[in-house]
Amino acid sequence: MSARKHKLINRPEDILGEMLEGFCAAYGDVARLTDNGLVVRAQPKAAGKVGLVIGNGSGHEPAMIGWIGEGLFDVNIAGEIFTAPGPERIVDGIRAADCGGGVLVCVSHHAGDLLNAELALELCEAEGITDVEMVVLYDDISSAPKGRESERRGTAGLFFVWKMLGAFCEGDGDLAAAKALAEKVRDNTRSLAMSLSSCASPITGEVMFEMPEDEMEIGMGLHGEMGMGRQKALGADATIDLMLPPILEDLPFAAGDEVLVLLNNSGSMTLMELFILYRRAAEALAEAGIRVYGSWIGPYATTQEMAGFALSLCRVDVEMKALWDAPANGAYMKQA
Amino acid sequence: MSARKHKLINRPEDILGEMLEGFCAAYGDVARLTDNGLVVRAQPKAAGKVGLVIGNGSGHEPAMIGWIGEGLFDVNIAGEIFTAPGPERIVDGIRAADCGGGVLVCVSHHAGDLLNAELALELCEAEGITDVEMVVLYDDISSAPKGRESERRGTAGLFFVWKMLGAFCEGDGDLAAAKALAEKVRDNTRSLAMSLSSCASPITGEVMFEMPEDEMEIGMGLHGEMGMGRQKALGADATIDLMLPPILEDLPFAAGDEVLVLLNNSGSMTLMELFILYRRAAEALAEAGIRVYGSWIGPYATTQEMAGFALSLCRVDVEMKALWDAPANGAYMKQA
Amino acid sequence: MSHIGSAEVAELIAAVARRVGEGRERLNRLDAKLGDGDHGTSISAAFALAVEQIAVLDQPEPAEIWLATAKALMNGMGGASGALFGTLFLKGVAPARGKGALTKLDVEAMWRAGLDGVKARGKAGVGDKTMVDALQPAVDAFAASDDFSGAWPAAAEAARAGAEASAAMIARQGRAKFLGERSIGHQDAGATTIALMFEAVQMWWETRE
Amino acid sequence: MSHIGSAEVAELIAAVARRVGEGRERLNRLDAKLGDGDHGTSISAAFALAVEQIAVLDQPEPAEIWLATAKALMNGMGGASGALFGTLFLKGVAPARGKGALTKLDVEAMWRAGLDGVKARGKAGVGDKTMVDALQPAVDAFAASDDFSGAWPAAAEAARAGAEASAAMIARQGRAKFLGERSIGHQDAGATTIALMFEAVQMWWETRE
Ligand SMILES: Nc1ncnc2c1ncn2[C@@H]1O[C@H](COP(=O)(O)OP(=O)(O)O)[C@@H](O)[C@H]1O
Ligand SMILES: Nc1ncnc2c1ncn2[C@@H]1O[C@H](COP(=O)(O)OP(=O)(O)O)[C@@H](O)[C@H]1O
Ligand SMILES: [Mg+2]
Ligand SMILES: [Mg+2]
Ligand SMILES: [Mg+2]
Ligand SMILES: [Mg+2]
Repeated sequence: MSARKHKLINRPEDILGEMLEGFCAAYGDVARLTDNGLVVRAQPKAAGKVGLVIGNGSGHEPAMIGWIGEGLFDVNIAGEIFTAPGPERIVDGIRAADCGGGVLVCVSHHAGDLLNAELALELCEAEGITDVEMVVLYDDISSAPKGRESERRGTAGLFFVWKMLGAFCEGDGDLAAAKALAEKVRDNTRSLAMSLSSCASPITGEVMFEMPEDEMEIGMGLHGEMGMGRQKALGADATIDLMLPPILEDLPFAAGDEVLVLLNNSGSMTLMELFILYRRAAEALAEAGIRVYGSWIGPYATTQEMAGFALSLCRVDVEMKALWDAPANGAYMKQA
Repeated sequence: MSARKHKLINRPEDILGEMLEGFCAAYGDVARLTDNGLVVRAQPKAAGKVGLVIGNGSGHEPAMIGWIGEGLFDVNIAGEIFTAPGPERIVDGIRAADCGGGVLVCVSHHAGDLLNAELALELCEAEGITDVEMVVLYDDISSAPKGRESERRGTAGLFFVWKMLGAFCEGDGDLAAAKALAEKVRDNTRSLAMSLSSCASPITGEVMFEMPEDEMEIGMGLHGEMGMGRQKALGADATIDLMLPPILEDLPFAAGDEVLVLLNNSGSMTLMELFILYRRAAEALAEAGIRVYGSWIGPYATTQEMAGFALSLCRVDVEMKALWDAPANGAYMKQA
Repeated sequence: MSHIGSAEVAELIAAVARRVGEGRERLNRLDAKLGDGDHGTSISAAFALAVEQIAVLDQPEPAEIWLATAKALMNGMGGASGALFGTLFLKGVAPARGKGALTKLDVEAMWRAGLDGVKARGKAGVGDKTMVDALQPAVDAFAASDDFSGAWPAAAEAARAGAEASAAMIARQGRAKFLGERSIGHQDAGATTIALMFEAVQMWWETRE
Repeated sequence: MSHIGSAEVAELIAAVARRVGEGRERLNRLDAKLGDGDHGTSISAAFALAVEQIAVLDQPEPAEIWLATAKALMNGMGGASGALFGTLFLKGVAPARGKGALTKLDVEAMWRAGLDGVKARGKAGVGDKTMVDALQPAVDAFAASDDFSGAWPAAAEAARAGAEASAAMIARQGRAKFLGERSIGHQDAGATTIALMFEAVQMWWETRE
């Protein structure tokens, strides 16, 4: 199955800048584009709070520009398509996020994001910028076995971290507490993704990988990285029955647990399909005695127009539920 | 370019029921599935208000189940994929929406929706159900020329009607006033859609129409109906420059007007592309002296995984802006 | 036979349901050329539903069988075609009301009322590439014959010819209208269903006689 | 020549930028097999940026040219490869600091520090199918020769052989690692860039001598 190669862009080299301009023109009440290309909150948070910043490759919209706003991130440093921004831009972002309570640099674990954040922190040290911490986040069970969690990739389930951490950093917690909270949410979150199709790179105009019609890949990464292997494409219930058990076993999630559920659309999956998939997931969770506290179904972290989805679960306690329910006002994440 | 034919469903004949079950399981705080297959508000509105109901074919999710909730619709009667529900189900929906202030049946203008609503109103009359009105809504400038607006199709731009009408019907206006408001919004709304790809029917598993790679159709309907014809696929700015002028001329929108802008994702368009498209639209509107009051970019009314978008404009006055800004709480339309 | 009673009317609907069911894939393929490819699936399911709902009627009059068919088509099928095929039967209910057995003139009045209803509701005339292109000639041919034995074959033949003629037309109603000239060369699915309907009735009539 | 000064170091970077620019499409094609197909585009753009930024330096030392190159690669390229190619040059700054002209031993120390930095940051060793597979043999070959005239060709030849050898390896770092055994048979793009770099320097050296 061939992917759509023609993208509605102008020149590949202008994608990043034009996309950020368009986004900020549309959502100026929430987010603002700075002269040095950062997307920052239209209304900065109060002095003394912990600033939250993340750098990441683009091409995953609404992630992460869509999560800039009250109760969410302060600053997003968007890199080129599928490419982490370099260290100097991250330092710019750290400066912009600083409102006196220190800055937490979030890293969704991929080599580029991690290496550039490390370099940025070295630069900060060299320039005497203190009170900066980095937290490395991951959730994808397909990318490394149990016991080697810290080698795993960061994928759509980090959504739970962003939401709760964002809410936390509206409060009076300090930098160390914010980092601990992020790690707590991460350590209670597990995800697994699949895809039925490839997608085209808007830079090269070429299909990113081959995916034969009627096959699917379980464990697909956010940039089309291969996972646990190909197999014949299944129906909705069978797909959930294949993907949910390894997620449950990994944490493990157990009877009596309360969870949040995310079904992330990686691009061109229809909501029609996602609702049918959710139906079986909810049924299977109920069978396992696991209570669903809340659910989100939609495109949160996409891989261009790839036809796939990720199933993410986050086990929550009282603290996490309160953070989950707290208000948020990003362009693509609104909660009253 | 071939479309993805494998959908993550179980059996085609179970799509509608399973999709509604999954949706209502995920969003039980907002919407509820009745025993007779209607999607209704979890919390009914106060007695004496005008009830709002719409029937439509499915396959366009989040439309219309995603707009059930406070400040939006009371009842959605979802038909089979791309097929309007029959008259008896619409009558069920009218009964469910009735809370004493009469019921307005909204019709997004397509033959099936209109004919079945007409039949339903005849049934209501025969059964002595009074205080029911129908309003026929359309916005697609490609489907009939200026002067024959009432022959046009209803497409993504009706989103503006749903939002403002929903807010209106939370207030004390009566049925006639609600209908008049719906017509006012409709008469200030114009849309034009395009697509770069076809999509597959989840019922037949076949591609719905052929679309050669590197071509695009301007004036594409919500079910893949052909519009003003094929041409070579253009870049983002050139596409907006082709589509915006006929929209502006049609109403016409003029310097000094204030408008709402919707860029509707028909399925597998990326947000990256939509932001780049929006950038040019915003620029061109500014050049024309038209002020943007608010913008929405995302999937509101989809055509399965079709790679296209609609550009919709709605001219607003003080009353409409207030209704636009009013709170709403549908699963896929939240406003504080 | 100069009259048909409830048993015959029920058999007639059952014969139609079988024939349309056999034509399911062909109708889907025709609809795929001009529409969304589901006509065979939905019309055959709706007629099957009609047969089921007729079976549970308690000693029905012909009019009640016609009404049950109308409702099954409208509510079981949905869409414009459900409304139109439903209307075809719904409008035939009034002329049959109160009659235990139907003469050829009764049935003629039922078809005529149905045809008028379809045209009024759907705004399609002959030449617009819809079910009307088979239905109108069929009803006219039925009317032009003196008795059932002449009327059924004449209607079947006229419906078949009308359906075939639709291939050369430009669609002006239904989903296909947006195809414009690109609709030329494909036979209309709804017209083909009408042809199958009358063909089924004629075959059923032959085995009865 | 037993020393190279700032002018030569700037020429060297310019030669690399030209050669990598010529290899752009080839590098993209290689990266398309194992990664996301952008390596040629981004590395050539980053080296072009380095040349621009070197041009505006005011009477730079070799160390400053090396630093400008590091920054252009890190910030102009981004991603893991930007960090790693950046590190290759960044770590070479310290051994060069304060020196107006560089001996062969100076340059050897710069490459060695760069190699060590890349390995420490990227956690890849020889055999993991990355730039290290070309870089390590190149640095070793450079060290094993007594002077520039022996070292440059030896390094170029070793880098080329290392890059070619990467084809047979299973990727254990970078995007390609998720391909596992499916990565066998394709030469690594980053290693190829290293080979092009040393080839360019050798060719530049030959025209200088
Ligand atoms: N306005 C109309 N008047 C008469 N017949 C119509 C009209 N619109 C559609 N039809 C008939 O309906 C048929 C399509 O039926 P079907 O495929 O079941 O509906 P849909 O187009 O909603 O999928 C067409 O082949 C045509 O004969
Ligand atoms: N951990 C690592 N150590 C050394 N080299 C690496 C590592 N990861 C990636 N590389 C190199 O980077 C190259 C890919 O570069 P490039 O395509 O520019 O980056 P990206 O994969 O982010 O698109 C690979 O061919 C490999 O040589
Ligand atoms: Mg890349
Ligand atoms: Mg249909
Ligand atoms: Mg059809
Ligand atoms: Mg690459």
